[in-house]
Amino acid sequence: DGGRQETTDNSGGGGNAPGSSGYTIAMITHETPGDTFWDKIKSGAQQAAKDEGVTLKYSNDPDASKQAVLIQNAVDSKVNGIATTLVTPDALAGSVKAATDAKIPVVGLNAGIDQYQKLGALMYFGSDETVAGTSAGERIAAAGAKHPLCVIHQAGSVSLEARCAGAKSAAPGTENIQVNGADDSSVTSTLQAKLAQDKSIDYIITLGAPIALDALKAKDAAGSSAKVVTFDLNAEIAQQVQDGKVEFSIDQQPYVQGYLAVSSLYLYLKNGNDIGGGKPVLTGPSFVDKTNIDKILPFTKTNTR
Amino acid sequence: MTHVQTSPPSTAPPSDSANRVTLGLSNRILARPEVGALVAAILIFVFFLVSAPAFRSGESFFTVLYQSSTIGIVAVGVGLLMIGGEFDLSAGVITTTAGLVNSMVCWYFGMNLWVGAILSLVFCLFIGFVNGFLVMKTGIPSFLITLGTFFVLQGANLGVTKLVTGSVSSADISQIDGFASLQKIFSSSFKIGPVTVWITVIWWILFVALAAWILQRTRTGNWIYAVGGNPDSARAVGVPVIRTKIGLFMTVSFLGWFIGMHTLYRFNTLQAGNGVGNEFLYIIAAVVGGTLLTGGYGNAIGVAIGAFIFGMTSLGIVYAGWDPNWFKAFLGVMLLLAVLVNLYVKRMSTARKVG
Amino acid sequence: MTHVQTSPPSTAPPSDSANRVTLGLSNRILARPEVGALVAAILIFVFFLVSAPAFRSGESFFTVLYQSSTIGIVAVGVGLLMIGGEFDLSAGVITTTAGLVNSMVCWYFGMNLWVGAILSLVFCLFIGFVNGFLVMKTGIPSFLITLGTFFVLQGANLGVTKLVTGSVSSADISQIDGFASLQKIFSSSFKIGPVTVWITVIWWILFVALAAWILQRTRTGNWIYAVGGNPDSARAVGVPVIRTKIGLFMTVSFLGWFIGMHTLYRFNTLQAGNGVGNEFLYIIAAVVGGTLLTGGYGNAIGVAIGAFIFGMTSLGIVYAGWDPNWFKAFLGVMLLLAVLVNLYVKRMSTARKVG
Amino acid sequence: MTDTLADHADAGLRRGEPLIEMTGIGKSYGAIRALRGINLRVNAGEVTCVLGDNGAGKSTLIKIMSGLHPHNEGSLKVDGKELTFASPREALDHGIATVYQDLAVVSLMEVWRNFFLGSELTAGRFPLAGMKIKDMKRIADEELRKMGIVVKDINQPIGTLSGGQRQCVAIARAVYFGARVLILDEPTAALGVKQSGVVLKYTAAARDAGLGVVFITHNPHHAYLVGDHFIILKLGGTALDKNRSEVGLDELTTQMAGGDELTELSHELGR
Amino acid sequence: MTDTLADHADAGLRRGEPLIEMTGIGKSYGAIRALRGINLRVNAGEVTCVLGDNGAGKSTLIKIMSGLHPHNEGSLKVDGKELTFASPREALDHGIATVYQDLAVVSLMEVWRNFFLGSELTAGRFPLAGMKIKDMKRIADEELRKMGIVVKDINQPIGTLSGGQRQCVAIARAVYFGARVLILDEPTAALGVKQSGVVLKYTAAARDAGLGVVFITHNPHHAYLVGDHFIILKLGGTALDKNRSEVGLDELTTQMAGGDELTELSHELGR
Ligand SMILES: Nc1ncnc2c1ncn2[C@@H]1O[C@H](COP(=O)(O)OP(=O)(O)OP(=O)(O)O)[C@@H](O)[C@H]1O
Ligand SMILES: Nc1ncnc2c1ncn2[C@@H]1O[C@H](COP(=O)(O)OP(=O)(O)OP(=O)(O)O)[C@@H](O)[C@H]1O
Ligand SMILES: [Mg+2]
Ligand SMILES: [Mg+2]
Repeated sequence: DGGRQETTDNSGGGGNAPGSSGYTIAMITHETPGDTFWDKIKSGAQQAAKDEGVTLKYSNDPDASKQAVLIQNAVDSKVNGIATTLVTPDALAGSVKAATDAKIPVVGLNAGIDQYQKLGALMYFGSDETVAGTSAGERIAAAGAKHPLCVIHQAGSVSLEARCAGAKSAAPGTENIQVNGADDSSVTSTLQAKLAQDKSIDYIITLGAPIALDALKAKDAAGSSAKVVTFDLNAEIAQQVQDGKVEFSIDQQPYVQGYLAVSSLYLYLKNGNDIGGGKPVLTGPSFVDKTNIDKILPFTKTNTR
Repeated sequence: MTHVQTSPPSTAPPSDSANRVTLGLSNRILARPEVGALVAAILIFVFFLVSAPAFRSGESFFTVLYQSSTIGIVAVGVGLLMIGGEFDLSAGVITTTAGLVNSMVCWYFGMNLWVGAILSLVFCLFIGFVNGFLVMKTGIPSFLITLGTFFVLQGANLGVTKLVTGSVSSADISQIDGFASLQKIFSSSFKIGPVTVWITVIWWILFVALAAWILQRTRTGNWIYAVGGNPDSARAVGVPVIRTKIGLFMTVSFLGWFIGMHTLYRFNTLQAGNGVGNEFLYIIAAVVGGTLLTGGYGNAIGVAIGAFIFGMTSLGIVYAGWDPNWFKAFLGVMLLLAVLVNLYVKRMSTARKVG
Repeated sequence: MTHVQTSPPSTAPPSDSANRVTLGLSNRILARPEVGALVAAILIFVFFLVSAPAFRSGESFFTVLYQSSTIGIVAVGVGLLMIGGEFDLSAGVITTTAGLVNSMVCWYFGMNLWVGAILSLVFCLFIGFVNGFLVMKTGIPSFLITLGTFFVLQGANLGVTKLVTGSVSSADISQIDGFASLQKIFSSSFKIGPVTVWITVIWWILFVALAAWILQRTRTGNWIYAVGGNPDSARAVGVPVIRTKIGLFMTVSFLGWFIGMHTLYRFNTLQAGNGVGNEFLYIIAAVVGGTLLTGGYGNAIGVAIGAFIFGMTSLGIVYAGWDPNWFKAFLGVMLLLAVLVNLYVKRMSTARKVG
Repeated sequence: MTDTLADHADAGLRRGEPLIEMTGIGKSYGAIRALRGINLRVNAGEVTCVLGDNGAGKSTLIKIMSGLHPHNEGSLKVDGKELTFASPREALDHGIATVYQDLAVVSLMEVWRNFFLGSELTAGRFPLAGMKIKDMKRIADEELRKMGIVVKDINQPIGTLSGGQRQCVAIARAVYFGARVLILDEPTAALGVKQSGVVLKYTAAARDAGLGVVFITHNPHHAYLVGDHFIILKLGGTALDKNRSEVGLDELTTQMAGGDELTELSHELGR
Repeated sequence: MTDTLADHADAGLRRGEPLIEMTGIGKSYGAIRALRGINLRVNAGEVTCVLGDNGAGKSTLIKIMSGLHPHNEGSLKVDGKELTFASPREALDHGIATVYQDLAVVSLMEVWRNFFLGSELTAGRFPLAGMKIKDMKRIADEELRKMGIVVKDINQPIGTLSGGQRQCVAIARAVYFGARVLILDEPTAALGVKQSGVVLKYTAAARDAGLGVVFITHNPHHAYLVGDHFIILKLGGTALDKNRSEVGLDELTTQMAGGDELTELSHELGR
């Protein structure tokens, strides 16, 4: 039956004792706690820390000013390196400067591709939210989308808005909607209401894997024939992609972002390496659809894709 | 004992006092605490009927009802608790805790889901008991105690889920034994013509009816009003204040468990971070429905109408297709209007003079 | 008038009552409302000193102070308001509104930032006034009125920012005239040795001192306690209840504006969705610091200590490097402990008998 | 009402038997010592009057008897068994009903609900069993009428009644539910002459029905009309403790007033 | 205290001049009509006693005079000018101070803060000006001692005082701040004999200092000791309205009690 499979844990691999390399690295993100996407960034970072014997200090706050204080925290703690998301580059500039002034190397991840160099970060790992949104928009527009619905599950979030803006730039008929991402029932009935209000909606773009599942339910309940596409992956969505219920998922490979951010700092500290050679390292967007899902599906079960 | 005077005291029982007035039927109806909320609900309903064409269908109405029921079921408990003079800020996360406990215990140990559901119920009741017990024993306001529980549960939801499943969402349980029967109870739906009726709506009506009965017609209801209105006086005349209040906390966590079961069996997996923020929706529903924040006054039907107003407004805005950026602003204005109408009706009912 | 008896009534003024007791110094200190919170703060401080090596530096201490000051400044106002018997749920979003108004007006119309700052101040005071006015005139609980304002401001922040800038964050204002001087006032910092001291910490101390003075030593303070403790009685003896309460709402929005200015001039841009949720941090700080949720009791220094406890706990967990998944759980436990210690100290102070 | 008294009185009461015995009772509120070394007996079929200045500790004394506050010192025997009441519920279960000075009513609740609060009439013992609402309303109305009080609407919140009307509800309730001991803390303070008379008659009727009555008042006339035993408290201690036979109205008045009396006062005021 | 009265009394008061005149005053609470057609004059240097059953409307009447509730019908003239008080503050500004039956104290606040609430002594008119706390504590303590009340600690929350002690604080406050009219709603209800005597003396002293006094009581003896004019209310209307010269203590008592009196009662009770 559907319970836990007694698998040997192959995601962890061997790994070193934490701190055996002598380095402490702080990772600071704008995660809203409990999001599967961020959980994968964290997993990647933890795996890298394990592989390289680094002590990892992870902290997060969605509020830019509090994130700035967390960076200050890391500086106070005299860590050896800092990896941070730069979703609100202007707001974080001061704290990043405090870090570089204290001779702590900083790398950017996930967001801030345009500004990371200006802020003084050494390297960058991630995709660009607007670019990701645009490529999603392009792809559905090419498939004939006239009136897509972009679902924002956290009001006022800069990165979510950027994705929708990108989609709209490629598919001009795109309309936004706000839902309460912390309540699946509410997401479902809100989408259901929207689909009933506007029957011309032909695509639903969700910005997180769990929301895509709710969108599928809403679509069924409303009797709509809209197609669902989503950002990010998890095991259930991968399954839906395989089953053809979800057209495709745009994966920016969060696990890689986390892993590389920590590894790059380790290599920089240990060996002076500069990954990307002064250019950002793009981890996405990569499309997961029927063509490649079979390869990817197993990895989603280990929480690494 | 033969000395007992059996004649009434010499002051003859006075007849009806001269300035005693009897209220007409219309006034007696208007004076009921839920009528204000009802009038507000009707106004908002008509408003959306006019301004949102998509709102004018049975399907839409039942979608609204479903949405209201998922808030309304817990709100009934929260309303009772607030009438009893206490808050529960952990009512939102406990729904997620309930689902997670059930889902993870069964997934991890390969148990039947029924066992997990019952374990989860016991656990939730225990949390409610702890809330109530701490509030009563320490004298610390419930706002603080349950804020603590809220944080602890929120953290534990995440931490434990991550430990058990390796990710921050629970595993799909739809293949585990017992799923079908539990889904029947907690999250099935049936069709009446084109309209889908969720079973939560039925449950909601049942819980509201039960709560209304308890409040108006039973001794327990009397005690709830008393412990909320004036706990010292209630204690002085022999009301078991501690028992009543702990019972109320446990009622809230029972209903939280119920909605947790619904969410779990409707969506099969749960995000460990969910549920946060809903505690305020429950409080909003209760207060919009005429419950006094300071306790001692309110009514189960009012709370149900409050939940309905909230559900209707939040979906009505979507049905009307208004700019989503302004969503919250519309919601705020609607809530204020609902409360103002409620107040206006109440004023009318006491100011109007009969005879 | 010559009839006036000038001798005191024949009952001779009694001497000190026989069972009158004088409290010793230690008891008088223990009885002060902020001492419990202080003891809790010290315990938590020592705890983190022991368990988080990174916590043991001047830099860390001042980062904690900075973090506490950004909560603490608004919390002072919220504390006063709560002593005065009301809530303000819009205190969190108004900080963002304040910054957005300043930033967008100046950016859009190319004005000097000083003009924008003053416009923003006027606007915030107006919001505070509207909150207070509606609460007093309609008799609807402030929880509901300010919940409405909260939603409206939250929606308007987003809607207007989208309209004006086309995105959900405001434009960078650091090149507009007046930036340097305003930044000096609201968000400069200076170094003492290796330690960075933010000016908000100084402002915080000033505001707390002012609030403490007002509460303990001025007529206004007396009125604040009275309108919170028993508004009917206060009104009956001639306290201007309406004026006092409206003033308190305006104080909160003034301090919200102040922190909004700090955020704007420290970070140059603002996200329209920020600030949501902070209203509860203010309330938590006030209540942990010994303010009564039902009004009429509390103290400015206690509120400051409450904010400090919150800031210290939330950063201390980070300094200690504990699993962030459990962050909220740790926070919850710490808060409960703080409140329990506070309570224990208070019990000690009243139970101990002298002489 | 007086018939009610007889109906509800415990049939096993024998005149003169001690119902409550306090020995060396003391009570402190934090640093404030409100009572010390109080000895008091409440006998069946007798009225014990407790008199004394404001703040002397009278209310504190009766709060101990009715289970509202536990005592710190001394022993409390009820029906010969030593105990400390954990709650007013326990006292009520011993048939001890009290009218508190600060009344113990819940302002927002209806008059009839207040009347039966804590002792509701239910159709069964099942927690969800309905209350006999019609009966409760009728009884509450009847009992109030017997005291000469007609509230405009038995369904109105008790907070909208006048001070004296609320007092009457509290008294009527205690009389109705008091089976063995009736404790009245300044019951006549807020009452008109007519209502005061009614309360005094009730007190007498309760005594005649065999109940033990504790009656607190500032009015020596009222006290002397019904009292069998008099105790005067002063600053938390006993200043006088005598039977009716040992003390006259004059001595009582002098003791209470410390020499002043109305007649004297009237000279002083020059009327 | 009596010296205080003279100190604080408005020097321009002339005995017999009307301070408050009510004509045809009526008041309804929602559907309940608590007062109708009341005529009443409060003259300088006279005590007007308002008597009546529980619920007759006495408190409602004085709440109109003191600005707590506006009246619905009739006219209210203060110093010859017709007005409706918008708030108790306005009444206080006209020198009208009131002791309310439900006291109007803030339980959580210290005794001295309650004493001066609404009329604080400040070092200046600036809103942040400090209060003269030492003076305020001293005065509050002195004024209470003059009434024979020693609170254990002037800094203790007033909620921890006994009922009578709280009453005394409210009375002392009104006497201290009342410059032209003093309104007392059942001031002696919760008081001991000694304290009642003190309050009656204050009433007389206020009258002698030229203040207009309105005195509500259920005790005809108390009323007759100080009253110059008597009004009996019944079910919201006036049942008797006479000067002292036109009515004797007996008639007053009979009217109030509806025939019952203590002596009669004492026969009935068989003592
Ligand atoms: N909860 C309390 N906390 C502290 N002190 C208290 C408390 N209750 C009463 N006291 C004090 O105990 C003393 C006795 O109070 P009590 O109420 O018993 O007096 P009383 O004799 O009933 O007076 P009265 O005739 O005015 O009602 C008073 O000095 C009072 O201030
Ligand atoms: N706020 C209110 N709402 C409704 N009815 C009220 C209110 N206040 C008083 N009443 C009613 O008005 C009538 C007069 O009340 P009031 O308090 O003036 O009586 P009173 O003469 O002072 O009585 P007592 O001697 O018992 O104090 C009563 O019937 C009372 O129930
Ligand atoms: Mg007493
Ligand atoms: Mg009255």
